[in-house]
Amino acid sequence: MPVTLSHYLLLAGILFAISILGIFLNRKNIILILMAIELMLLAVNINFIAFSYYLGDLAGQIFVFFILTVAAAESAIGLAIIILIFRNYKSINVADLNRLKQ
Amino acid sequence: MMMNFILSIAIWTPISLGILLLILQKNLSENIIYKLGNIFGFISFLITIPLYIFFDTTYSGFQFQEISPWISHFSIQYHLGLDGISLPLVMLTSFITWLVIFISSNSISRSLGSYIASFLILSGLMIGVFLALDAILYYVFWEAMLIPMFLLIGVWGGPNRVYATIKFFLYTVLGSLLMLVAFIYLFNQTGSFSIVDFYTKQLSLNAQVFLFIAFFMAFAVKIPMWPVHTWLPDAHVEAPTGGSVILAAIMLKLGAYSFIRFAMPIAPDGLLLLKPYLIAISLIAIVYIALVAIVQTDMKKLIAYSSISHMGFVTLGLFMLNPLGFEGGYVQMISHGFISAALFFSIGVLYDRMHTREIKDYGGVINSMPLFGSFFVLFAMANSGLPGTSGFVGEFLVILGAMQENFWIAFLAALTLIFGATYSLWLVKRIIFGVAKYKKIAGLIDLNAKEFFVMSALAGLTLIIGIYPALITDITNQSSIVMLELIQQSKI
Amino acid sequence: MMQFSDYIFYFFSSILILASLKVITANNPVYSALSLVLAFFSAAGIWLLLHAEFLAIALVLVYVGAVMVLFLFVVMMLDINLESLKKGFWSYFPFAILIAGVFIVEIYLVVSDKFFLESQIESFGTSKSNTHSIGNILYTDYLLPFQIAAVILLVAIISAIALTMFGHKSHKAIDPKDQIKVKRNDRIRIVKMKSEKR
Amino acid sequence: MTLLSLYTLIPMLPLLASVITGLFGSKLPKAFSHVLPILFVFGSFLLSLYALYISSHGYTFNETLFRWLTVGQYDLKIGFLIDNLSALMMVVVTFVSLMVHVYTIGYMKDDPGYGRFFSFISLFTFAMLMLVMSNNFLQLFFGWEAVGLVSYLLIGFWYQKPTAIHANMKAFLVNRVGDFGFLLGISLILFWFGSLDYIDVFNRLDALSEQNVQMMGSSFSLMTLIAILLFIGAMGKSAQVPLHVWLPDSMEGPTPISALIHAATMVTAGIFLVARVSPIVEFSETALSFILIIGSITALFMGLLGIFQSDIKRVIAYSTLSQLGYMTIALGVSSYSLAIFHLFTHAFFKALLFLGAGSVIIGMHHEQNIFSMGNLRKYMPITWITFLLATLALVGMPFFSGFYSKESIIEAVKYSEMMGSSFAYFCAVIGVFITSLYSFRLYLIVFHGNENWRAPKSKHHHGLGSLESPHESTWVVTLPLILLAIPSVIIGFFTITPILTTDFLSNTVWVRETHLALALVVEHFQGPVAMALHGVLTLPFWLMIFGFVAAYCIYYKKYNWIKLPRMIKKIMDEKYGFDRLNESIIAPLILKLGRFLWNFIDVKFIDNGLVNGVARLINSFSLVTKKIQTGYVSHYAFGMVMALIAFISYFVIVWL
Repeated sequence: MPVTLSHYLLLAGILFAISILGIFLNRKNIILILMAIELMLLAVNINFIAFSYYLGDLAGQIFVFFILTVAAAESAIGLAIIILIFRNYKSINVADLNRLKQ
Repeated sequence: MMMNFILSIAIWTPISLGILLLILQKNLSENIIYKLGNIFGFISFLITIPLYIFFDTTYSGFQFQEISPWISHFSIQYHLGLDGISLPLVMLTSFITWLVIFISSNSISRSLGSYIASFLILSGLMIGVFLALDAILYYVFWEAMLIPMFLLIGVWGGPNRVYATIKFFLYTVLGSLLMLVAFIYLFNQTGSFSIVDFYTKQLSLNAQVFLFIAFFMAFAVKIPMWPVHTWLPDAHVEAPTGGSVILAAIMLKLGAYSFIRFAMPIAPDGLLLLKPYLIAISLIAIVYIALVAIVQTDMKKLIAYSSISHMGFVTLGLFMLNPLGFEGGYVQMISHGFISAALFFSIGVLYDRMHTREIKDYGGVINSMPLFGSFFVLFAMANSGLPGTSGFVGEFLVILGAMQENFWIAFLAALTLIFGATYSLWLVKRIIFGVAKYKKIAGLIDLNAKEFFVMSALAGLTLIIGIYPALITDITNQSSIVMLELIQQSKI
Repeated sequence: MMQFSDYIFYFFSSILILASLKVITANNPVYSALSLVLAFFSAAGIWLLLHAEFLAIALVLVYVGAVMVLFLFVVMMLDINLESLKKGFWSYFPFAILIAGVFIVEIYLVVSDKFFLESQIESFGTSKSNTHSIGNILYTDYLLPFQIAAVILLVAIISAIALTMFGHKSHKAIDPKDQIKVKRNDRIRIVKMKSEKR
Repeated sequence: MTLLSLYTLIPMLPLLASVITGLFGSKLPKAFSHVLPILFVFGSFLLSLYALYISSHGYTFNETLFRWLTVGQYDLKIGFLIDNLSALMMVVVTFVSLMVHVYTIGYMKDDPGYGRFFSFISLFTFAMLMLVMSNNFLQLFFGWEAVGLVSYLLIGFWYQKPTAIHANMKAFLVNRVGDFGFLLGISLILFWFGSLDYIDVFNRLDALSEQNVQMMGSSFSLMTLIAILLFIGAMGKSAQVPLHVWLPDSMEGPTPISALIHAATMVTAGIFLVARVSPIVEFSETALSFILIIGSITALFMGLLGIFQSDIKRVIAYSTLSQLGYMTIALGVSSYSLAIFHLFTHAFFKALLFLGAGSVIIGMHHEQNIFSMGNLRKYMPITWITFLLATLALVGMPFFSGFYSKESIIEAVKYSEMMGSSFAYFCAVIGVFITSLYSFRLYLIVFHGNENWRAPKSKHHHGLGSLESPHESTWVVTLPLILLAIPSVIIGFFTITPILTTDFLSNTVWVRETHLALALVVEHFQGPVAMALHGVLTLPFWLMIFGFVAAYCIYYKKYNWIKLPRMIKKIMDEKYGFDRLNESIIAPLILKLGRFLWNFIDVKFIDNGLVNGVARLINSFSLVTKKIQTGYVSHYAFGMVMALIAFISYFVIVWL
């Protein structure tokens, strides 16, 4: 079957579904949640690039560029926070991070 | 030159003096603060006198107008104007505020300066509401007014003041938001926020009904009309004497005034459609609230309920849409301003001495306070609408107006003759007359000079208006005729 | 008719899906991170198919080279109790699978629409490279967002450093401010005692 | 000085006196408190005489004093209408008031509220004058309520007495019920006639006399409605059944005001009102019948109660009620001038009776129970004589003033063809017997018989000790008695001729040609002497004598041959149950209703239900939503995903 736009979109959808699945399954592991978020962003990026290609508009790629930037920043800060959390609680279990609630 | 800004002066003088007092109070002793506040209050009253002197009673439009652009993008203007309907209320405001400040030192011991300053600012804002001819300017004054009142009850109030203030605040804000919606709708229709433009705008019947209901929600709460009246007794009970006086004497009038200024002329056809319901609500207020007032055990609550009942007369008169009812409702507003102020002052006098408001804790006060007793009997009689006092004029005219509408409306309205007398006189009987019930009562000290002055000023005004009400009606006559014509024209 | 590039697409996509499945199911986060690297690599391959060369390279360099390595560092640096994290992994599994399945089916239903099947391609202007054309609009139309992105990155750097550095005493130097403010009484205390009897 | 300013002076003088005495009385010497009011009231008495002189020469004064207010097309004004009717009333009011002023010097001698009392009675004089001099309904209503106010203040004059402060509130409230009708009547008048001035209203009567109004689906004659509403006001002030309950209780006030307000002047305001609006009342047969029947009931049944009272003032109070009933009967048969005539004579002899009773009370040291008195004629000769004269006038002894007025009324009823007039005739005639019975009962018990105060007293008691004797009052008390006794005896003899034969009153009151009662009375009238001589032969005279004999036998000789059934005694003690109806049914009902509205609707429904209910609703809603906020990111993520799936599903289902 020749590859069309919908293939890319379906691929991105599957990737997105997998990362959602990942968040549910690994709901205690904050690092894995971060990774799953990276995967989600990747799925989105694939969508953008596919659209950009099929519609002949570079704006989609520009957007991916910015998303990459922000995602990099986000993971950097996220990891820093994880380190802090681990330093203070000796755990990265999401269930333990309920200080605000108490 | 001064004459061009006479209205601005009337608004901003008390506000700036109040702020000045707030700034100065840190370094001054209580006594000097009181004297200073008193002088400020008197100045604020004096500057409204030229309004009366230079007012042209033969001219029906707005006088001393001031217009300057404010937020030109939305064509919001700083637009003030005075007509016969606002003038007596402005005078009433500045006068009562002065009296309240004058007597403040009796009952307030904590941060007197801020207390007086609140009243000055409040008075300026209320005058602003009466003078504003631009909807947004009006709205700003209207909302800003809540703040000092909120503080007055919340800071200097009684033990349950937090509940009362929040109730007061929420009730009022709920209504006024709908009013803002109505203003914005009107802005979209007319492209201006000027009230004068609103008057001439043609609107569909549906729009008018919705506009009227929106205005009604805002103003009915303030008046307060049944069934949105329950904040008033609570607010009164918790408020300090001065707060109660201002609340009863002026703030309630703002609602009625706004009905005249906005709801009625802007949506006359909506008003006509809703008229039977409005009259029914007013009658409920008159009869039902009077019955409730009879069984109160707290003096202040009793007077508060009697206020609601009397305001029912105001609304009944206004919504009848005939000249007798309209003037009657208006005179009732002014008269109620004096009488309720006097009654709340009286309760304040008793409360300062006895620190209780329960009726059962009193009895035979006249034995030790004959002067006070005489005044109280006079005001109670005025409250029950005795001819020769101002309380009669309004009720009489409204009943006359009601008869033009329907016999049974007049019948129900006239029931107040009986019920009004019942609660007023029963109160007098239980508090004033009889043998001094407790030792403490026998040892009470009669009115001091300040209290005597305030009481006799109010008593004098009550009697003068009762004997010669043309003092007020001549001012309002032209404006009310024009207003009624405006209301009677269909705008569809 | 399938072309060669279609085969490449299917190849990379299957790797991508498998790798991402591995990411979420791996027992050890290190494996997860490594699988993520693999997923990114195959995604970059797919992007190349879509003529997004610059981004594909950037993804490999920035993500795989920097971010993922950072992940690996962190994962390996932290002494994580894997048992507790893995607890309850399977309890929601059927439900999660169901949801994912529903999601995928729905996405399929949506994207299999006729509209998406029309593979109309308009070239970006073949004369310039992809990098060139991106640079062209990035530095003209998107200059401001670009600068903002740069600032965001800067902020991220600073905040990452700030978060990990401060609030945590890692050195023994004395604050000069405290040194200056010190008083005699803080340092020395003169105690009066009665002389003891011998 | 114009006539207007002269007339303005008449009410203003007492007002001035009242204000000055009220404000400064406590700071000035005691003598000042009575000299000034007496002088001023005397001044207005003289001016009133002058007014009567002018109006009796046919000049009707009607001018506006000032404009009260202007509303729309209505101009409400204050002004004076001085015709024979009002001038006569003015003379009565100022004369009785003057007498009471003088009398008070003696009666209130030791009271701490001396100045206040004078201030009040002067104020009352002012209010009453405003009422009678008014030329419009507005001012009439002002005076009407103002006399009510002063009555309220004076009944409660001894504010430490619980019964007094109860009675004054009751008086005011019951009067308010009447005023309620009155005010509605006034507003109907303004609505239909467009003015409140008497003259304007009466001029427009013809056009509106056949007007009907729709009420509750049926139509009423406008005139009937207005007349009955106005009469309800009159019922309140003139204490007609069932609004009479306040008058006996009002005896808690000092005796001079009982004489002034509750016998001579204020209570007759209702009679005055109906006479004033006679042109309106005349147009409604229904209203006249209504008035007639109410009057008859009052005349007979209130008189009956007088027989069973033991308080000297209450006996006289019930007598007043009964006499007011006679006046109302006269109104009902359209003999307004006879009503005014009876009002006029009654004012003198009833004031005299009250003042005499007051003198007795002083003599007995504030003992009011007649069974503690007896044989007082020995000790208080002047009081005795004047009291006897007043009693004779009251019972209608020929040649005495009461005879002429009462006899004429009975005559008029006899000739009347009004619906209910036969009942009225029966009541009026029996009433004569009753009047005689209770009057002589009172007289005999108080002034003859045993000296009961000498009996040992069981409990703490004010009044005379058993060894003391009462003594005659001072001259300031007896002088008014004597001055009032003179008109009580002779005034009827001299005035009946002008009242009946000339148009002294008939140009102010208007009687329809079809109402013949008065005309027939006039036709049969042959001069006062002949009337008195003829009176001896009529049924009422013999009933009066019979009443005297009965009183003599029962209360003097103490022949106890009539045993009253227990039932009747109880009914009489309960005063037909009006008080019980008011105090244990109506008042508690209103209180209950008020409490219900307050507690259930205001507090429970609106406040707790709606206002706090909204608050509670928001609160409980947030409690529910709080549960959703677990704080676990995964739960939020789950929510997001579910929403996402829901949206996509929607899209898939709807658009595809």
